[in-house]
Amino acid sequence: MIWQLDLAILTLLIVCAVAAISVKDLLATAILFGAYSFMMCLLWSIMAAVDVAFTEASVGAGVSTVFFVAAVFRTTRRTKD
Amino acid sequence: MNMEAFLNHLVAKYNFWLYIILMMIGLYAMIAKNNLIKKLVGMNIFQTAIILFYVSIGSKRGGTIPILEHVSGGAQHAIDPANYVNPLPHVLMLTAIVVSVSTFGVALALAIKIYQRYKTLEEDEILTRIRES
Amino acid sequence: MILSGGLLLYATKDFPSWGDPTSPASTHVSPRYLKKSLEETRVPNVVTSILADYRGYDTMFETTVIFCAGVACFMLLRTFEKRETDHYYRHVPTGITIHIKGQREIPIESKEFEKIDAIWTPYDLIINTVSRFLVPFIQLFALYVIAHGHHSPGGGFQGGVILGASMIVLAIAFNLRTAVRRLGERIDSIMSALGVFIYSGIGALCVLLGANFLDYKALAQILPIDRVAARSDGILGVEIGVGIAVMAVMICVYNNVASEGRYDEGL
Amino acid sequence: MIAHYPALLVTIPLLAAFVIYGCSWLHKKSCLPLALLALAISCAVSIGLLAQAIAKGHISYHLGGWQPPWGIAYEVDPLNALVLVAVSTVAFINLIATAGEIEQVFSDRKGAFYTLYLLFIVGLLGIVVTGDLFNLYVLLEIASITGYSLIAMGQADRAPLSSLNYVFMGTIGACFYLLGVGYIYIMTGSLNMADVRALLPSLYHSSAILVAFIFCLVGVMIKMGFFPLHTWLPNAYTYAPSPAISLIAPLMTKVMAYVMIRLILSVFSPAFTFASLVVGHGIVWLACLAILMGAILALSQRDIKKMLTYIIVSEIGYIVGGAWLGNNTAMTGAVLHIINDTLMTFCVFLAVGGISRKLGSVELNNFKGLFKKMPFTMGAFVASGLSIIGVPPTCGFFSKWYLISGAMEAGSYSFVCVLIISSLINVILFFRIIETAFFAHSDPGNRHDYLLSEIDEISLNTLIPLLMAAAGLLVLGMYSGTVVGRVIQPALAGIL
Amino acid sequence: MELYYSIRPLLAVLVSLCAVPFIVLSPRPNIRETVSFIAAGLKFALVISMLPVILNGHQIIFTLMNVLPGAPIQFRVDALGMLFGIVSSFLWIVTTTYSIGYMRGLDEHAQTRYFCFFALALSATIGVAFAGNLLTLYLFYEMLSLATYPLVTHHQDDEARISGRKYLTYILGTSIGFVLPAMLYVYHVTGTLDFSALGVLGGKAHPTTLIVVLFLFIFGFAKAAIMPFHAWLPAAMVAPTPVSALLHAVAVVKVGVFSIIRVLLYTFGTKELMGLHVGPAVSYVASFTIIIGSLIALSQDNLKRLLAYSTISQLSYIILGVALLSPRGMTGGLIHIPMHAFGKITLFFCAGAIFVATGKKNLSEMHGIGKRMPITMIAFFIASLSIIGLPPCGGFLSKWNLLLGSLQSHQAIALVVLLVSSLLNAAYFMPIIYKAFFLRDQGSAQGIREAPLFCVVPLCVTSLLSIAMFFYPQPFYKLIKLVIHQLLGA
Repeated sequence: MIWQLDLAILTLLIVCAVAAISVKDLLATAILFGAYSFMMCLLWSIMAAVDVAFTEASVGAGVSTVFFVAAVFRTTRRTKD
Repeated sequence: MNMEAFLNHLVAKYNFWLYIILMMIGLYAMIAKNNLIKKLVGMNIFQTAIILFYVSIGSKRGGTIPILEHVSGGAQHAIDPANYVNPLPHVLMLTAIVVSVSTFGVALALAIKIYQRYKTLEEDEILTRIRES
Repeated sequence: MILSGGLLLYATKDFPSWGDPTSPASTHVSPRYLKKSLEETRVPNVVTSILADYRGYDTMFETTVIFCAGVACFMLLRTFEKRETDHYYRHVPTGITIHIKGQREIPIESKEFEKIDAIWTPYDLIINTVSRFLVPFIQLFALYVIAHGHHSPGGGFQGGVILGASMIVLAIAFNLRTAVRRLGERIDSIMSALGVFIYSGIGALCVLLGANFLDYKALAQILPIDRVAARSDGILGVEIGVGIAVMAVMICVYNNVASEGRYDEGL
Repeated sequence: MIAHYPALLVTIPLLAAFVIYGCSWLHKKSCLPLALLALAISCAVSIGLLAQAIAKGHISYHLGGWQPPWGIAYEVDPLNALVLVAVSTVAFINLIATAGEIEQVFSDRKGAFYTLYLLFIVGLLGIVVTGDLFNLYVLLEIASITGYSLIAMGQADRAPLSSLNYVFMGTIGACFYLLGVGYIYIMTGSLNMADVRALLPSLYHSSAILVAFIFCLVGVMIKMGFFPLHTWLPNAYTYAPSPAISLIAPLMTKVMAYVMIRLILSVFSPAFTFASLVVGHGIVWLACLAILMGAILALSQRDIKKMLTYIIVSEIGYIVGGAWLGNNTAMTGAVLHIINDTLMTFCVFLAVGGISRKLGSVELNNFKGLFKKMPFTMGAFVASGLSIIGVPPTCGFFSKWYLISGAMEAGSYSFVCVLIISSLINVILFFRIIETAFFAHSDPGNRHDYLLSEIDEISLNTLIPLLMAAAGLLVLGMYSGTVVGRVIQPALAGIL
Repeated sequence: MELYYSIRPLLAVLVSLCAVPFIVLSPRPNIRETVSFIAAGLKFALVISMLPVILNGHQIIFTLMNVLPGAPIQFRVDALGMLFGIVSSFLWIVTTTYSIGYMRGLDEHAQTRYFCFFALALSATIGVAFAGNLLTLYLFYEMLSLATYPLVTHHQDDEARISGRKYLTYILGTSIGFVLPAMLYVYHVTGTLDFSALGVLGGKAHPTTLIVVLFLFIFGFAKAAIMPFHAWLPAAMVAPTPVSALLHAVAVVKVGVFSIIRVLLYTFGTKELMGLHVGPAVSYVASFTIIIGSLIALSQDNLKRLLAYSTISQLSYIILGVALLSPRGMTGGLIHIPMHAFGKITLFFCAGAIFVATGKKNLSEMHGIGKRMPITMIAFFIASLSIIGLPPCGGFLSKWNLLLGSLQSHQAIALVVLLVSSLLNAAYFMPIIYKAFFLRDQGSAQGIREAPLFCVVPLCVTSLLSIAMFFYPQPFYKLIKLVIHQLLGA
C-alpha cells in the first residue's frame, strides 16, 4: 500500500471523528459522521477488506447518514456542545 | 527498550494505536457529552473503532483480497493462504456493522420519542424537566 | 476511560506485529476456509462462503438483528391516530397548491391533484425526473450485487441496503406518500418478515431433510444437483432472503423515522 | 428429531416470531396462539434437552454440519440445560399471565410486541446454549435490542430516556465483550469456546489474555448490572411496562450472570481465573459492597418496583460473590441461586405487576389493606418475599445456604456477614410492605380508600400462573437437593 | 433401642395443615370449629398412638426430603419430643374449646383467619417437637414465627402493629442473625445437622468458638425469652387471650426452650458441655432471668402482663434444670415443661374468662371478683399454687427435683435462686387471690356472673389435671427417664 495515502486517511479519520463530536450543529455532525464513515471505508479497502468496505460505504456512509439527517430534521439541530 | 526498537514497535502496530485513539474519542463522547445525539455519534465511533481493530487483525503483509481466482479444477492445492488476507474477521465485522446500524436506528427512534416528550435533546434540560414535573 | 485506554495500550505489547502472516489469528482457523472454500462450496469469494455457510448461523441472527431494529422502530414510533387538519392539494400539472379548510376533501382518485401536508412542501421538477430516471438503475445494480456476491464483493446485505436506498431516494425526491404508494407499509413489513423467514426456513428445511440446521448439502436431495452445487445454491437462496429483509427494514426504519411514524409527508 | 433439539430450541421461537409478524398484518387474532404454541414447544424441548444432558452428560450440535472450530457449535451440558429450562418456562408462564394486559395495552401493535417478546427469548436461549464466543455476541445484541424496545414501551414519561441510557450502557458492555473476544482471537486464532480453552494454557502469562478476560468480564458485568455498573438498571426496570418487566427483570441479568460463570468455567478455566489471576478477592469484596449497597438503596425507596430493582442488584451480588469464591460449594450456590432468583424475581414482579395494574401506582402507601382486597396475590407476594429473605423451605434459603457455607469453606467471613445482614434488611423491606398491607386502618377521607374500595382480586388467567410460580418456589426448595445432586454437582465435578 | 420407620410423625404434623383449606372454605362458623376440633383430636390421637413405641425405648423416624447433603428434612420421634408433643397437642384440644367460647363471647372479627393460623402454628409446634435434625427444627421454628404474627396482631390496631413489629424484630432477627450462622457453622464443621445423644460437635472446633456458638444458639432461640431478648413476650400479650394462653404459655415459648434443650443436649452433647464447663455460665444466665422476671412481675397491674413476666421467669427454670446437667436437675427441668404448661394455661384461661365476663384487665379492678366467679378464681388459685410449686400441685414435683438437682451438682446459687423465686411467685400471686376473695368489690361489679361454658370448662379441666399430675406423674417420669438414660447412660 502507499503509506502517504494511508497516513492521510488516518489523519482525516481522526479529524472527522473529533469534528463530528465537537461541532455545534447536529446537521453538521451528521455530515461529518458520514465523512468519517467514508474515510473508514477507504481505510478498510486499503486493508483489502473489500466486503467490509462495501458494507460500510452503503450502510455507514449511506443509509445511516440518511437516517441521521431524517432524525435531526424531525427533532432539532440545536446542541450545546 | 531502546528508541529504535520502540519505533519499530510503534510502526509495526500503528493500526492498534489508531483504533485505541478512536475508541477513546468515542468513549469520551459517550461519557462527557450532554447531547443525546452526540452520545449516539460517540457510540458509533466506539463501535467502528472496534471494527477497525478486527479488520487490522485480519490483514496480512502481501495479502490480497480474499477472492480466489478461478483455477480450473483440481488445482485447489495451489491456493496458499499466506497470499490472501484473513477473511474471518471480515465476516465477523459485517455482522458487527449490521448490529451497529440496528442499534443506531433504534436509538434514533428513542431520541425522537424523547424529543416528542421533552422538546429537547440536552440531557440536563430533560432531567430538570423531570424534576419539575 | 483513561484506565481502559491504558489497559488496551498495555495489552498491545503482546500482540503479534501488524500484518504478520504467521500470527495465530491467520494460521489457526482461517487457512482452512481459504483452502477448502472452492471445493466445498464452489464460491470463490471466501467472505461470502464463510458468511453464508461456515458461519451462516451468525448471519441468520445478524439478519434477525436488522429485523428486530425494523420491528422496534415500528413499535416505538408508529402512531395510528389521525390528526384532523386542513387539507392541502397540489395541482400536479401546474404545481399550484390549493388549501381547503375543514373537512371537505377532493376525491383521492382524481389524477390532477395530489395530497400534501404543508403549504411549503417543495416541488422540484428536475430532482423528480432525475431520481425517477435513476431509481431503476440503482435497483438493477442492487440485484447484481446480490446475485454476484459469490464472485465479487457484495451480497445480500449490501444489495438489500442499496435496494432500500433506491426507495428512500424516491421518498426524498418526491415525498413519503409517493414512496409508500409504490411499496405499501403492509407489504413492506410482510417482506421484512418473509426475508428472514426464507433464511431460517432454508435452515429448517435442511433439518427436515435429515441434516443439521443450515446444512445446505441436504438440499441436494430435492434439487437436481450435486452436494457442492447445493451448497452454492443454498448460499444464493439465503442471500436473496437477506436482501429482501434488509431492503424492507431499511425502508421501514426510514419511513418511521422520517415521518415520526405518521406515514404522511416525510422530509 | 431428538438429535436436533438444540437447534429446534432456538429456531422454533425464531420462525414463530417471523410468522407472527407476518400475521400481525394479515390476521391479528392468530398472533397470541402462535406465540403460546412456540413457547410451549421450546419449553418442552428444553426439558427434553435437560433429560438428555443428564443422561449423556454433554451434547454438541454442529450447525451447518461444520466441525468446530470452523463452524459454530452448540454445547449443552446439564448446567446450561437447567438454565434453559428456567428461561423457557418463565417466558411461557409469563406470556400466559400477561397476555390479557398485552392485548389491552398494545392493542394496535400487539403483533410487534409478541415478535419482540419471542426474539428476546430466542436471544437469551441462544446465549445460554451457544458454544461460540462471537455467536454469543450476536445473540446478546438480539436480546439487548429487543429488550431496549420492550422497555421503552412503558407508559411512564421517563421510559424512553431510561431505555436510551440502557442502550448506551448496554452497547458499551457489548462492545467491551466484543473487544475481549477480539483479543482472544488475536492471541489464539479461534472463536470456539472449547478450542480456546484448549489453546489458552500456553498463554496464561500473556498480558493480552489478561486484558481480554478483564474486558469480557466488565462487559458482562455491565450487562448484568453488577454494583458499580448498575446505574442503568433501576430506571430501566422501573418504568418498563409490567408484562415486559416480569419477563426481562428475572431473565436478562441472571442469564448474563450465567454467561460470566460460563466464561470462568469453560473458556478461561478456573485454573486461570482463580489461581493465576489475583482479582478474585477484589471481586468478592465488590460483591459484598454490591449486596450491601443494593439493600440499603432498596431501603430508601418508596416505590415498590424501584425497591425490587435494587434487590435485583444485591441478588446479582450474591451470584457474583458465590462464583468468585472459587470453591465447589459456593459455585453450586451461585448456579442454584441463578435458578432460584429467576423464579423469585419472576414471582414477585408478576405479583407487583398485577397489583400495579389494579392500583395504578405501587407506592408503599397504596398497599394499605391490600390483604383484604387481593388475598391470593398478596399471598404469592409474601411467598416470594420469604424466598428472597431466605426462609426455609422456600428455594431462596437453600441457595443462600450453599453460598454461606461456601464462603465459610473459603474462609471469607466478610461475605458470610454480608449475606446475613442482607437477609435481615430484606426482612425489614418485605415486612414493611406486608405490615402496610395487613393493617387496613388508613387515615379516613384520602382518595386511596375510595380507590381501594372498588379494586378486587386480579383476573384468573394472571392469578393462576402467579400461584403456580409461588408454589414453584416451595417445590423447587423441596427438590433443591435433587437439583444439586443430579444436575449441578455432576456438571461441576469435572471442572472444580 | 431400634428405629421404626413410620409416616405417622409426618401425618401428625400435616393434620392441622390439611385442616386449613377446610377452615377457609367452611361456609358456617360451626363447621369451621368442628373441623378445628376434628383436626385437634386426630392430631392428639396420632401422637398418642406413637407413645407405646416410645415407652418401649424405641424411636420412630421418617425422612421426607433430602434437601441438603447430610441434612434431610427428617422427623424423629424420641422421648423428649414425645413429652413436648403430647403436652402441646393435648392442650390444643382444650384451647380450641376455649377459643370458641372466647371468640364468640367477644365476637371478634376475622375468626376464620384466626383459626387458620392457629392450626398452622400448631402443626409448626408439633414439627419442632418431632424434628429429626437441626434444619427441620429451624424450618418449623421459622414457620411458627411467621404463623403467629397474624395472631399476635389480630386486633389490627396501632398497638397491635407496634407489638407485632417488636415480635418480628426479636424473633426473626435473632433466628436469622444468630441461629442461622451458628447452624451453618455446625454444618461447616461437622458436615451434618443430626441430633445425637452423644452430640456431634465433640472436639471438632476450638472451645472458645464452641462457647460462642453455644450462646448464639441460646440467645438466638429468642422464643425462650431469656433476658435480654424477652421484651417481645409482654408486648405479644395484646393478642386475644387464647393465643396468649396456648402460644405464649405453651407453644411458642416452650418451642424456644425445647429448641435450646435440643441443641444443648443433642448437638453439643452432655459430655462436650461438661468439657466446656459452660453449665454454670448458662445456669447463671437462667437464674438472672428468673429473678429479674419475677421482680418485674411483682410490679405489674395488668394481669396478662404479670403472667407474661412470670412465664419469662418460669421458662428459665427449665433451662436452669437442664444446665445443671445432673439427672435430678434434668428431670426437674423437663417435668417442668408439662407442669408449667398446665398451670400457666389455666391462669391465662382465667384471665381471659374474667375479661370476657367483666371486660377488666387490671388487678386493681378485680376486688371481690372471686365471689362473682368462684369457679374461675378457684381454678386460678390451684394453678397459682402449681406455679409457686406447692403440693398438691404438679408444680411441686418440678421444684422439688430442681432443688435436689442443684444439690446434686453442688450449685448453691441455683438453690438460693429457686427458693427466692418461689417466694417471689407467692408474693405476686397471693395478693391476687386475697383481693379476689377477701376484699369487697367497688359497686361496679353488679350483674357479673361466670364466663360462658366454653370458657369455664377448659380451665376447670386444666386445673384439675395439674392436681392430677401431682398424684400420677408416672407417664412423664417414664419419658424423662428414657431421655436421661439415653443421654447420660445408666
